[in-house]
Amino acid sequence: MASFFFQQILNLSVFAIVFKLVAPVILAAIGGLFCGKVGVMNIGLEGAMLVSAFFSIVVNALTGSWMLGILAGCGASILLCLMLAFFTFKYKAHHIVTGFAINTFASAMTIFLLQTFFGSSGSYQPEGVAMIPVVDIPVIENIPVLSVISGHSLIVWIAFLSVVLCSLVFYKTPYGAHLIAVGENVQAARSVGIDEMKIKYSAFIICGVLCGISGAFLSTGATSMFVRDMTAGNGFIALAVISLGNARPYGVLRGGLIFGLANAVAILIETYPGLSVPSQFIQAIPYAVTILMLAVHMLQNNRRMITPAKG
Amino acid sequence: MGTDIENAIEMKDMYKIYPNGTVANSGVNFCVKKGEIHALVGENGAGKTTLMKVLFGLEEKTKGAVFISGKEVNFKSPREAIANGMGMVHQEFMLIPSYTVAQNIALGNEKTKKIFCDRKSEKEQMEKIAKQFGLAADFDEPVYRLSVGAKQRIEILKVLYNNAKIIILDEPTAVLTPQETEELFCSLRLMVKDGYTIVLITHKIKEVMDISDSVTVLRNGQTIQTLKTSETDPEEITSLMIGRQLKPKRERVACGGKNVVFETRNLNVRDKRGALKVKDMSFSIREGEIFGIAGVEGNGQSELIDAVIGFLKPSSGKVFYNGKDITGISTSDFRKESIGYIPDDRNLRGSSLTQSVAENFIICSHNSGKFNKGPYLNWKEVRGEARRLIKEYEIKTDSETALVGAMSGGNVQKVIVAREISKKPNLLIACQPTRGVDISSIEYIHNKIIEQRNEGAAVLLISAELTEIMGLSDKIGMLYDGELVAIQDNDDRITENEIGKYILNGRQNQNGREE
Amino acid sequence: MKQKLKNTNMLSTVLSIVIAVLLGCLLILLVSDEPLSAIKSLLVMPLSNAFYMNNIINKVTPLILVGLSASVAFRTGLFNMGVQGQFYVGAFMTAIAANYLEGLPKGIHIAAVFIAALSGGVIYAVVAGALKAYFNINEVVTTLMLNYIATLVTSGMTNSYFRDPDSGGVIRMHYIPEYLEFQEISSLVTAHAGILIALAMVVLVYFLMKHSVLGYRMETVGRNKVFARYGGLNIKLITILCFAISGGLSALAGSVEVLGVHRSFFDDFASGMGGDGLIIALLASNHPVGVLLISFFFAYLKVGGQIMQQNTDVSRELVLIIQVIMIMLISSRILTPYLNKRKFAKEVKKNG
Amino acid sequence: AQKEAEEKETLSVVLYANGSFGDNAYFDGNKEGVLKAEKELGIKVKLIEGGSDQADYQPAIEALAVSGEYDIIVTLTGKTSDIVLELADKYPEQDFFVMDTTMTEVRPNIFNSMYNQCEGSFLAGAFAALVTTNTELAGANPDKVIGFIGVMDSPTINDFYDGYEQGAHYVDSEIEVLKSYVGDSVNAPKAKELAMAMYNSQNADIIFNVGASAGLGTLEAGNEAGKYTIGVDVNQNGLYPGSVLTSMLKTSGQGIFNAIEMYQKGELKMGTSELWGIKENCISLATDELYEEHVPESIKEEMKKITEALANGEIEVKSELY
Ligand SMILES: Nc1ncnc2c1ncn2[C@@H]1O[C@H](COP(=O)(O)OP(=O)(O)OP(=O)(O)O)[C@@H](O)[C@H]1O
Ligand SMILES: Nc1ncnc2c1ncn2[C@@H]1O[C@H](COP(=O)(O)OP(=O)(O)OP(=O)(O)O)[C@@H](O)[C@H]1O
Ligand SMILES: [Mg+2]
Ligand SMILES: [Mg+2]
Repeated sequence: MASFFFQQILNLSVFAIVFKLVAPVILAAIGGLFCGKVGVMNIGLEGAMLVSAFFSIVVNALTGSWMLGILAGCGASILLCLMLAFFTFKYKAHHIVTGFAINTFASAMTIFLLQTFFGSSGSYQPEGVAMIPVVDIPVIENIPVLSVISGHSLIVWIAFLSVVLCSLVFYKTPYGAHLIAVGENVQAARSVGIDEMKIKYSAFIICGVLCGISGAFLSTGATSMFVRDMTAGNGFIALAVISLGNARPYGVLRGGLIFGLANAVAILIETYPGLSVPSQFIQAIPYAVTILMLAVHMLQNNRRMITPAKG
Repeated sequence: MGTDIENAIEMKDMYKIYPNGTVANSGVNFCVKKGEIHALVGENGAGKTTLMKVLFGLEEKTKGAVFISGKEVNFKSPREAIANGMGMVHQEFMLIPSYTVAQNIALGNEKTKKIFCDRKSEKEQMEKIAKQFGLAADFDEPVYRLSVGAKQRIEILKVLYNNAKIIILDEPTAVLTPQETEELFCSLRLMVKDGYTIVLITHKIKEVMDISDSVTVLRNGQTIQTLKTSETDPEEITSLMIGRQLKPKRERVACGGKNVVFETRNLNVRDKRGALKVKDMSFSIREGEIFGIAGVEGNGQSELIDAVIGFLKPSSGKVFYNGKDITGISTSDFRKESIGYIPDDRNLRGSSLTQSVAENFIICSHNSGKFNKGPYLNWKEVRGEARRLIKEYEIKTDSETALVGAMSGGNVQKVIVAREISKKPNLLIACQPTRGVDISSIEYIHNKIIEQRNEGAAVLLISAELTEIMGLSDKIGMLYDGELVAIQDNDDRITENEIGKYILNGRQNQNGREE
Repeated sequence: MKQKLKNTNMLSTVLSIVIAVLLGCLLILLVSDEPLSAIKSLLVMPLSNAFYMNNIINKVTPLILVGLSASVAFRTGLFNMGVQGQFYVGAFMTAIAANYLEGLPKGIHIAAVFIAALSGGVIYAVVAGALKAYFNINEVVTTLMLNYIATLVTSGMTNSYFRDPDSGGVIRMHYIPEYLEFQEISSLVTAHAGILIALAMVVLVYFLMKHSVLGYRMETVGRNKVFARYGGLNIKLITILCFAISGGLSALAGSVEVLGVHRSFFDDFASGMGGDGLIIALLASNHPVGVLLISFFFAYLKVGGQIMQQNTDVSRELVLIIQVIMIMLISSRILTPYLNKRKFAKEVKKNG
Repeated sequence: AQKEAEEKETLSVVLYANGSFGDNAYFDGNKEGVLKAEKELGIKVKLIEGGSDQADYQPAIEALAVSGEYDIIVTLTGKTSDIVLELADKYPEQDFFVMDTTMTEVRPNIFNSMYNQCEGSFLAGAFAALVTTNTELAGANPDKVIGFIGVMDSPTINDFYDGYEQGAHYVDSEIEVLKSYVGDSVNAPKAKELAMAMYNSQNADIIFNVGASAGLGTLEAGNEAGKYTIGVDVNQNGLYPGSVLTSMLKTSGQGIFNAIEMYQKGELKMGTSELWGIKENCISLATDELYEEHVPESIKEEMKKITEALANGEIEVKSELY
């Protein structure tokens, strides 16, 4: 068995799987991180991804352009996020409730539209979807080990880039300074003339963009189809990944990779010939690993005792 | 509108009604001349902070007119106020704990290079300002590590960095030692000389007399009078503020008790981050004795208390109560003893703002058998008792079911005092019991503490307010950097200045006079 | 004053429901060719005969229990998103105990079934509670993850180890012995007896929240943890107890569904239950009686939606849309300020 | 009375799907069948999507029975069989069709049929085995590895797998059969990743898709990897011509249609349970033009033989379900 896994890892297929599974999660998690920084645990990531998955493939099929598809997806996702922000900030609704409602809404709406316009309530596979391109890096794709980094979807790169950009924005720009300030002490931010609402809404717009890209990847990058509820919990996993990452950009990357790796290993275990463990148990591994890692992480944190108490 | 250009601020017939119906300002007139230090005084809830918040654009006025340098303005947000050269240091610190000093000062007004923050040139400017006004600061230190005095300086630096010319300071000295206050006043004087205008809110009449040019007194949301400081005296201001005479201070009677009620031996405590905050502390309190610990905040007071009440585990040493070793006791067990504890943070630790007065009263007693039968909690009894306490302690509230969050700070403090004293404790721990509380409430609380002492309770009093320490204590311990550097009886030989030297410099500089 | 505010809140909740239903009707008018019949199916038919009414009662039973479960946690300031997982664990344990402890005296067997279900749900919830209490791990995340695990593992166990060989292609256990099944309440009210358990729980939770020492403690922890700790409350214990009670109620819901409706454990047999529970609790402001009413309304809509789908051309998804509108209106209390303003104006007028 | 007689003349049928249409496979196949019956037999048809909440099925089906508006209530899969059994006793006047499951007992007012999916999967398995060992097909490698991706680890799906494995080993006992489950019926991206892993790192060159809506991801993976897949339930060959080489057809639409037609003529034997397989023409591989175009002659011939052998009982497929 050990040799089987070793072979798989040498084969590097693990990495290919990890990257592809993790890219949409990381994108959504970075989006959720922006909301988290202004004090909202965005349960609605799932819904935002779902509407984007739907609208991006519809527009993609209509126009034949993956870029327009992504834009449309982002548009829909932004609208949904703004709706959540509006009810949360303007009317002080509890964000967990509204987030839940947003998810229900997204699911019901996509099914409704699917039914109304494409006569099917389960899936939509249009002709001529322009898939989001894969980036082949000329020389590297032929070098044995280095070839891992070639041949991934553009979105995989955007996901990694989003982590770097997020870190830059948070820690190097005035906007980031304001964003974190609003989350940590609104009164203080307000007292120096920071427009709290502008910051909060903008965080949700950024979240919308990232979830938009993430959703578009599911329907026009990873696959070229829309299936009802195809986000299948990725948004919730993104929330866990934010926690795993200690609510920091590079932490999110690390958390995402941990989850992705657990998933990839689960997939490999499952395809291991002759194994007779119920498949459901194996599928539960990534979730158990997530909880375990959270516990380990918190233990470490407690030991380091660095977290300043939040007022 | 015809107003005097010479007036930096002019507010006419201001009204402010909060959404919940509280009338905070009802017809305030307020006028500050350019280049003066103008004191704004009044009891708790008189509407001082509200008036300033309206001025600064943090709250919207209900009615009235505001002029800055003769020009009518109507600030919708602090941003506009800041753009018009206003700056405000708030009653509570407005800092981001995880940010560095520099990040805090620059917040909202960052310099940029391309799209990124230009921290270097920001710092250059900060250093310049700091030097000019004698406000020392370590710009790379995260703010959560700073002492209260340093935080206060950061707040002022922040205002100056934002190019304010008119500066509002809301009770900046409440948490400072006399020496720190004097340093602050030096800086303020330098600023006035440079043409700045300053509004200073304070409860301390002495400071009004020391530094201000004019003083405006508010009472019940209305302007009572504006006076030239040079033409008035403390008595006049006090009587304008409260509109009646103070109750006489309760006499301290000698108590015969000799039993030691509370004692610490060689206590060492580390804070959550592992830093040693209380060092080898030993002291004891007898029945009928008030032991005052004087010290600048952040010198180990909170860790000492936290270790006693079970929020922190002492790393070594012992704590005794009535001869019983209670070292490392859990908070639940601690609260079962006959010990009253008035915490310094009344809004977070001392009360639950979104629960009713009655619910706040029973936090320690709900399971004592007085209000419950097994798992059943008898709310009728609870409410009856609450009504009794409200009457006895003169707490101003609609009813016992009103939320504590809807009460003024002084009254919240009274709720806590009532709860902790009504259990007739053997030991009363009082931390900053009168912070931010107005004169009449201060008197009330001081009287209650003395009453407890007179009845034989031991009292541990922790306060940054030297007058309070000196006014109440039988014995004074001087705390510096986690150490009790001196313990002295509170008699005529001791002066405020001397205590100040101990708690600012520790044992050094104390030629000869060791404990 | 407080009483008055409470009344406006109630009024705004009722108004929100009315508005949501009206908007739903508007939507029906837009999309349907037979709008009147659809609206009638949705709103009137559920009360038109005993069959549908009993249907409503059967549906409302688990909703009440999961709603109570979520509200107990919310009241303590905790988000138990794990209602779904605890529900499945409870249902699974019920079926296991029902099938594999046969032979015990009937009375003891019945007790054993409930004990198994409750302890399963309680232990499962306490995992999240303990992680929260001791490591301060966000309970929203852990309970969400635990839901996946519960769904998958109960499904895998049933399929691989406990499956009824006669189940055809379905993942389910043996049907439970007949004497364990809930009986119909009476010949007229043919709903199963689970509703009585649910109502008893409403009373019990009401007592817990409003008249008990633990309830006071839980609320205090929920309002201000620092204050609670200062007051000597054991926050870790209360957090864990709260999860235990909440998990127990969810598990009971699962148990009742198995004993009253499905008579066996099917894998992933009620995937929307957790979400419904959370939303019901929040819409009811965590008040047990509110939970009862909102659950009833949800069940009513579900049955109405089903009838509408059967009789007309409007799909059930419409009910979801009505629910979303309702959630948004109620949780944001959009109407409250208007109502307050009107009340204020009236009072001003009255007082001159 | 006349009016009543008139109404009785048009047969009215309701199809209650305990899930949702749009899977391009199983539920859609049944839907097509009843819609075809509506058109060609002039009957009245109502379609109902029951959704995923199992607590809804019983009351919903009972409500249909209570309404008395339908001559036949058609339900699908084993999740409804016990419910129908009970309702059949309670409403003896109501006729039920329970499709695609085996019932151990029936009632006089129930007609039950099961598609022999195991037999069909045997065909798929044999086909896959022939493909992976084939030398003419560009995408086939010499490794004897084939794949199977199911919705989830459940008896029905494993019945597919059993047949598939038997078929593959009938052709060549050395063939290795990889097996994975998506875990739910909607996660198409995951199904695709599973398939990709089988193709790229385990050298499978053909995969049998039994993945409901998510299975569409498997088919796409085959196309993208330049490898092969076998569709399921309905003819999926056209989705990716040349990559989806064939589909295992449960002619469920036809089955329903036939049953309704026979019922209308009064020829259907109620109170029976039937297993429909290759012999009954209800199970087959999709051998359309695309099949003709893309599948090598040698394989086609071999498949013909195997099909025949199955039809006349020379080969027996063992299923645990029936
Ligand atoms: N508040 C902050 N201000 C400025 N820079 C920061 C801040 N927090 C983090 N950084 C920097 O951002 C980068 C990425 O941070 P990140 O927290 O992901 O690092 P990490 O080592 O993975 O965290 P940890 O292991 O503590 O969870 C690091 O270089 C870190 O020093
Ligand atoms: N946000 C608010 N909402 C409702 N009422 C408020 C609010 N802020 C203050 N108040 C009330 O307005 C009145 C005036 O408060 P304000 O803070 O202006 O008093 P103050 O003079 O600054 O008192 P202190 O000396 O205690 O700071 C008080 O009764 C207070 O309870
Ligand atoms: Mg004030
Ligand atoms: Mg091969």
